[in-house]
Amino acid sequence: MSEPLLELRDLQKHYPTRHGLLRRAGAPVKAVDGISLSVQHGEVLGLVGESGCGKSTTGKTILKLTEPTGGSIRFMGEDITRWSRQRMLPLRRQMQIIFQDPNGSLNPRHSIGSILSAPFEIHGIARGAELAERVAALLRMVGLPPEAAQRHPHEFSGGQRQRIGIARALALRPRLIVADEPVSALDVSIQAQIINLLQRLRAELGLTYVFISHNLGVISQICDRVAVMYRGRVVELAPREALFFDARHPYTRMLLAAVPQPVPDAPRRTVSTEAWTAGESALLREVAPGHFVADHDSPG
Amino acid sequence: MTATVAVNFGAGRRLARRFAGHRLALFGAVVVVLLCAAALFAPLIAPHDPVELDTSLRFMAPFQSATHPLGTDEIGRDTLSRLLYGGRVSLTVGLVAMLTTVLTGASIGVLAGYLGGWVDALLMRFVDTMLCFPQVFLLLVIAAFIPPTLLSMSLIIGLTSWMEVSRIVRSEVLHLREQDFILAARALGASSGRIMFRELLPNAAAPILVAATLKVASAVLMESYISYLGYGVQPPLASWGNMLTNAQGYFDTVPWLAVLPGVLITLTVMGFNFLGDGLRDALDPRLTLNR
Amino acid sequence: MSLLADAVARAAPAQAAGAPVLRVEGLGVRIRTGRHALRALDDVGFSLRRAETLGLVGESGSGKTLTALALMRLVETSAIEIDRGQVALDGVDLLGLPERAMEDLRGRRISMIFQEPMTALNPVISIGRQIEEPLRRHLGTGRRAARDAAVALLDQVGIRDAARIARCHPHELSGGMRQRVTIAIAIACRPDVLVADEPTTALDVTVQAQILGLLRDLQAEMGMAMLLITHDLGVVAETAHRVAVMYAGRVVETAPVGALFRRPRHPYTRGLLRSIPRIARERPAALAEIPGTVPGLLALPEGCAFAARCELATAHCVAERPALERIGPEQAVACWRHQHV
Amino acid sequence: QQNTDRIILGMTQEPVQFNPLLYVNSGTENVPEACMFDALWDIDDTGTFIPNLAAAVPSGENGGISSGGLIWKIALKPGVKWSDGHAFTAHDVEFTYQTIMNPGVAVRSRGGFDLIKTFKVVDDLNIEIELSRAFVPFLWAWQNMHIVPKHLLAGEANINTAPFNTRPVGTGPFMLRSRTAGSHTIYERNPNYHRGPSKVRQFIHKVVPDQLVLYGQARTGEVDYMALAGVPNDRWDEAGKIADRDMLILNSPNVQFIYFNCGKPMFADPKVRRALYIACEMQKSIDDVYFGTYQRTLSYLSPAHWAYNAALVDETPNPELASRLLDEAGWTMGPDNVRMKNGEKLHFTMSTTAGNPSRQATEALFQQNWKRIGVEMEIRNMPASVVWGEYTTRSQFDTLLVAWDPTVGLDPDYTARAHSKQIPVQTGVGSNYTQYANPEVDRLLELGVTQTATADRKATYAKVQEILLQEVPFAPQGATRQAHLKKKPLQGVKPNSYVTDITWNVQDWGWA
Amino acid sequence: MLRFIATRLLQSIPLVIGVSLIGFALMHLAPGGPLAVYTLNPSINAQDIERIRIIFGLDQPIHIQYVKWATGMLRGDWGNTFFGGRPVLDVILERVPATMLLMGSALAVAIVLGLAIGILGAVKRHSIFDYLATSGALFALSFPTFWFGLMAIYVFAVRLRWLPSGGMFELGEEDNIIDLLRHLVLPTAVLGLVITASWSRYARSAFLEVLQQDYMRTARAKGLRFHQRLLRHAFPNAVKPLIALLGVELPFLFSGALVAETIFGWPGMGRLFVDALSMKEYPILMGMIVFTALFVIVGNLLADVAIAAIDPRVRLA
Ligand SMILES: Nc1ncnc2c1ncn2[C@@H]1O[C@H](COP(=O)(O)OP(=O)(O)OP(=O)(O)O)[C@@H](O)[C@H]1O
Ligand SMILES: Nc1ncnc2c1ncn2[C@@H]1O[C@H](COP(=O)(O)OP(=O)(O)OP(=O)(O)O)[C@@H](O)[C@H]1O
Ligand SMILES: [Mg+2]
Ligand SMILES: [Mg+2]
Ligand code: NI
Repeated sequence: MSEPLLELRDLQKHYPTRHGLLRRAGAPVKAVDGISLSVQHGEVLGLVGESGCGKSTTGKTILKLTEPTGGSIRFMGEDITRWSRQRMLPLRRQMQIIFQDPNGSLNPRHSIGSILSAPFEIHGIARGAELAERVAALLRMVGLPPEAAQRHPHEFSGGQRQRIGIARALALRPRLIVADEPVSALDVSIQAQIINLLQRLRAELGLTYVFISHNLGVISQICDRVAVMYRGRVVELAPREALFFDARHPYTRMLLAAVPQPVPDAPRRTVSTEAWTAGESALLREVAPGHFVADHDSPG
Repeated sequence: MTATVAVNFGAGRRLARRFAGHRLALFGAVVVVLLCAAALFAPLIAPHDPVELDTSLRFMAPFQSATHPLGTDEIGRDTLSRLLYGGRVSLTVGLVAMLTTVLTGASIGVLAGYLGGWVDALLMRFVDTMLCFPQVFLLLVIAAFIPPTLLSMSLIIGLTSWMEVSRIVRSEVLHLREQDFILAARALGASSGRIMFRELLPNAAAPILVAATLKVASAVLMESYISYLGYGVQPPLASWGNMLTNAQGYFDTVPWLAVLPGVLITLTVMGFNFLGDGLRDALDPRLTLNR
Repeated sequence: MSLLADAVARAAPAQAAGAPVLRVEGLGVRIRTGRHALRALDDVGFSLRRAETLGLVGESGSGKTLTALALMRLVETSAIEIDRGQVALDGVDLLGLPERAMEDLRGRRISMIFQEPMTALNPVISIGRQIEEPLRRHLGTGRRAARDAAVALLDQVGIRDAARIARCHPHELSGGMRQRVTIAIAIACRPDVLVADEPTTALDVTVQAQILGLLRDLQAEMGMAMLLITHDLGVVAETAHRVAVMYAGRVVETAPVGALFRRPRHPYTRGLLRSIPRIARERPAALAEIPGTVPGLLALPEGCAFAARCELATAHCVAERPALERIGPEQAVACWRHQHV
Repeated sequence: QQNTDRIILGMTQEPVQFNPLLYVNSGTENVPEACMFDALWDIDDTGTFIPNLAAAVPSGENGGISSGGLIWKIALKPGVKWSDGHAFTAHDVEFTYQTIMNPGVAVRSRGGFDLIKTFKVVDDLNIEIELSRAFVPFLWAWQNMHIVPKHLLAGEANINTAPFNTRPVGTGPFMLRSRTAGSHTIYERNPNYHRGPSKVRQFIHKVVPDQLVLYGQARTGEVDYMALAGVPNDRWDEAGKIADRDMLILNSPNVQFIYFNCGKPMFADPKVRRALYIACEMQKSIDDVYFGTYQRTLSYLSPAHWAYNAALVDETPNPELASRLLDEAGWTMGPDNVRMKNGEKLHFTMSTTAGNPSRQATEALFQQNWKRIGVEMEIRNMPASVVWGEYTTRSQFDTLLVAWDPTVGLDPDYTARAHSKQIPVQTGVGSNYTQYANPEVDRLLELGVTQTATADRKATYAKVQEILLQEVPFAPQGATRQAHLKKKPLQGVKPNSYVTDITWNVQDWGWA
Repeated sequence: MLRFIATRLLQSIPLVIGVSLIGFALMHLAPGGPLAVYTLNPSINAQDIERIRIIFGLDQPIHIQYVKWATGMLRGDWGNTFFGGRPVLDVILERVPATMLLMGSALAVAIVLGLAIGILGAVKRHSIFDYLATSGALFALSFPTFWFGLMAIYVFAVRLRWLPSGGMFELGEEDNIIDLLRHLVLPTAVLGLVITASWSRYARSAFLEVLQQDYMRTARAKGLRFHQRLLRHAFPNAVKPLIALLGVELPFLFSGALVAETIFGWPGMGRLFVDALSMKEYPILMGMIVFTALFVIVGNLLADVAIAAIDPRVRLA
């Protein structure tokens, strides 16, 4: 196997907390607490898990949009953990992120046109008429009319904004895209279009995705391997099929059991309140080839 | 900035359209342009030489005589001509000082706010240093070293009054820089310069534009003050500010001497204010206009 | 308990067949952008009975959020205008109500969960206080009691360590946590009508199930009616009693949830159902999509807005816009060719 | 209801300190001086010296001054007490003299005192002074110098910073009660005043920094007496007509001049200076800029002065003659209507304190007058601390517009300003900033200070004035005047053109 | 937080040194000097001036003069004034109460009024009120303070005789609070007018910005009353730039306002400073600069702390 595109080793991100008028420091929030993963070229790694378990933080940390507090990140064979912002700049062309919050990640003062032309400008890829053409192409790609270029973010619906965020991340055709809930605000038909698009691009250009989603149907459609996170740690990591049909960790099983079915009168989901205790170490045990599970002490 | 194309991308035309749709902004633009034109073409319009005096005709009231439509001042100079010529000084000072203030203040504010750390500490301590000296002191001392020309005086005024702008801009940037769209720009590989000037500044535009308006007024008045202290325009050259100052003694007996230049300053400031408002509305797509 | 509530909730529509709590009729919204005005909502109508959930689904940008905001009377700015229609809450026309009276209703009798929880929360106010606010405003709850209630609400929406989170500020929360905070705010006063705009998009499925359960409990207890806007057809199938489908600013189909899933009558609805990704050992090379793109609101065609993408479209579809036609009890569709679907 | 217990005097400035030896500002620090201190003798409104701390004003007749004018014998008034009860003696006078000559004390001027060869205290009440040369204005020097108490100051290591400067004790009619910086100073009657207690219990010096506002307060009655800077020039008519108020017009010894820097080649030729002078519309400048409130004068003295040469004729304005003179001097009209000589334009600057609208107007008028005869003048005003600094004292200016007093009290002696040995850039002494040098004038000035007979002196100074008007190192414009406004019932105020302050006889002020 | 304050205070040591050094150098290098006052004195000649120059120590090289001044400062000796030889600290401190009173009340009035007008203007954007407030503010900013001051005195003191025309109190009424308040009215109003005008502009723009944010809509959806939304939701977000502004304006509490003080005969710091500047009273000027520096440091520190306290996203570095 060749060297992975991305390799995380014991990645940690702890947020300091401050409370009260004097802003005294409290115990840090361990948003990401020792994650080790690797992503191969052209692979789609799904990242699922409980809300607030640190998926977005992991995503942002991979791209060094927040500085990790521990561990290391290797990207394209280089350890970028300590790289300065300045040094990261050229590398940005190779790694992009689709933000979970489409609203906050679009500058409200800029038109969609200027938001979408930014990547081209920054990396000196296109200018003038070509730039306009490229922007129009991006818009078309995500199912928005070219006139959208002249409007501002607040004039769009949630899903439309999300598509603008996707278009922006795709603009540079980066090696790696961290897609944080890229399709959550889209209706299923457009969601299907976008997912097909992502898959097509992957096939054509060899893109690699870290795909964060709560929609397990989508995960199952697009991912090769899936990592399940729980409280800042990966509890299970497995190839798609193994994960969906041979889940080992109780949390994973619980998740799978809770997927809503688009069938009326289907039995109501029941959320198990069974508890288990996570093991102390972040170590994963390989239970089958490529199938890792964290230590746990569970009733099941 | 390197890529104005992007600014113009749709936004340019749209900005212009939004702006043109803003009646008040249009009004502001017209006022400013008219005043500037009047000052520029003063030699063609002015009925008299602005320094020509005839003490026997002093204190002529406005609208009394065809030769002196706006009357005469305390030594019989034609008020209209002085207002026209004075506009050259006052508008230059107002505009140049305002631009200097805003550019310096906004740049320093955004640099300090975004880069943070020691850059912030250094710049803000510099701001503090500047604030430690009352503006009059700075003005006088600097003016004493630099020969007072119109331009240098405007620059001096501008360079001694940007501190509040920088602090305000910094305070805005401090929370803006934590927002996702800044992260997004960083993720795209945007340089700090681009982030500061393309992403952050437009979001801090509102207070900057307010400051710009206020600075026009204060610069015009400040000019008269340094002239009063002997470092600015020398008599008998007119500026709106020094016309006001000279009229101080006659505020109750010959009020129009102060009112006329005061009204022109007000008009200028209003013009700039509405221009600024229009620009802000145009820059801020969320503020939709009322018709 | 949960099971009992469940049974009650599912039976609710039949029981309270009387006057709907909320009736929306012929709602229209116009948006001015620059020189143009576009019709963002046209003749939107539906009704909600006590303890009933109406699922509102539809294409992205079709006007679901706008509908929600319009009936809360939260859209009106100088650019956006509700120019026709009626929104009646228990027979009271909300659109004609003075603002002060409306303020008394919002958050108390009708409240809303916003689609984008990130920007919907005030960045400088602690989570706890933001939840306390409606309680203190409408129920006159005391400071301490409100604080406890806020923590309890956070707990209810599945937030671990609720007491600590209550002291946090929005930027310290993950997307899903913020979404749950907005839910807590919306249900704080146990409103009669809850307008939930994609309330669970950012939640993992277990929390989602928990939240939907909570909402159902509320319905059962209080008879709360819910307008549930969502893209997750699984959630719709599970939660909604009836469904309205929107396309390009109009309601194109309404039906009881079972009927809709069993036999969609509008080609767009059918397309939607086909596009759902499913968990299966074998996955399709590509998901089914509806070909073509949505027309811009500025350039809406004369006829049916969906015609250009519809495999069944005829010249008639292109020429004339179909009105919502009643095709059964509780069921209506706006399609000339609905028999062929 | 008028409070007759006190008098409120309004001024636009306030004293910065109370020690008469460290006096800085004329006009304001005269008030504490007059209220709290006494000189050996004063000069009254008729120009006669009247004894104060001295028993009599020394003169040739009473034997106080020796025949050669070198020995001065001064007897002091007996029984005078400092306001703290100490007796006033000749040692205080001696101490005052010694302090003036003390190099460590920032005494403004030693004018006259530096001529003292020996100072002898004969006994507690008698002093004998020997001068190194005869100096008639010596009387003026003492009139201007207030005596300070030895018993309080002798022990001070540094008189410049002594607490006395803020808590003064004098022999004067009032004692300091309180001072509120920037607002007012209250003086309380000295019950033991040696010339009899003053008529009011309190004398209050109030500071109203803005002249117009002060004028307003004089009108509303918030001040009883409006002194410095007086009624604004354009309001004299109005002020004169206010019921219940008297407007007093004070001739000050100040004369406003154009100073020509004779050291600059352009102004070396007296013809040029004269031409420039007579081209000016001097009377008009007074009438229209100063609203006629100044008095036209042709010399460095005000026309009211006893030594003023009434025979001088006013030649201004005469542009034709001015042009002719310039032609004669070789300044011929150049192409752009500016005169040239040897390829140089007749172009120079005029400076004065910035921010004085009347002076600016005067400058503008002269500028226009000169423009008509082909002279280009550029106004370059500066702050006081600059224009009166080295710019003036090192004779760096082209021309100045200044209003200055005569040099020694009201004596017509003008040595310091017009004698060629008094050019500071050349000799390091004097205040002849125009660098004017004329042997004849030198001779006359040296003669004038030795002449004891008034008629002789008058003739000498008349000649000086005549020469100066021909050669114009400084072109006189007008003698400045101030209008004060007082409440009618306020009595005892006596304008005195021989002193710079109105409060010289403050002990006599009182309510009718 | 406490560390932040400590760091800042540590940073301000070099600041004060730098400021005093710059101030000293600028003052002495600028043309003109304290001895110019004597030039106008008729009886003073060149030797006298030279003599006094030595007494004032102005004959020494600047760096020696600075070192002397600075070592004095370290010992707590602020020096003595040239003219009058009084301790600088006394001269300054006796003016402080008047300045604080006037500036404090003017700032307080202006902030409250300015905020109110600004908020109303933002809320009722493009209404008659908004236009009137805008024009009024711009008018107030376009005329110099002295003009308003003289007008106010002319109307209220000279013509109507409602209020005293200047000073801090009626002579003999030094302890009468009512009298003091009466004297405070006009200067506060005139000075407050200008500050109100600029505050109202800044406040309007800040609130316009905030009122359109999504969370304001959330607040509305909760059914909060208008004033509750304004005070609890908009205010803390909008007030940040205004706090920054306040931090910058705090030094005025010390340095006073020259023109208003002159017109109203208010015995404040502004007059002291300008008098000292025109007489080149270096010791007073230096003293005031050091004091101003302290106010600047405290003002901006407080502003930064306040902003961070209001907005949790702002990190104190
Ligand atoms: N201020 C505005 N100016 C112009 N167009 C607007 C504005 N606000 C909304 N729109 C348009 O109105 C339409 C309806 O938007 P709405 O937010 O209601 O969509 P939605 O159905 O909620 O979509 P989504 O599922 O993506 O959230 C969209 O096409 C959007 O572009
Ligand atoms: N700036 C911050 N300061 C403090 N804590 C934070 C901050 N950002 C995130 N957290 C905390 O870190 C944890 C992980 O957050 P993150 O956004 O990564 O979750 P997530 O897995 O993306 O969840 P979701 O699915 O809800 O979006 C949360 O508990 C959150 O409270
Ligand atoms: Mg997330
Ligand atoms: Mg929506
Ligand atoms: Ni640019």
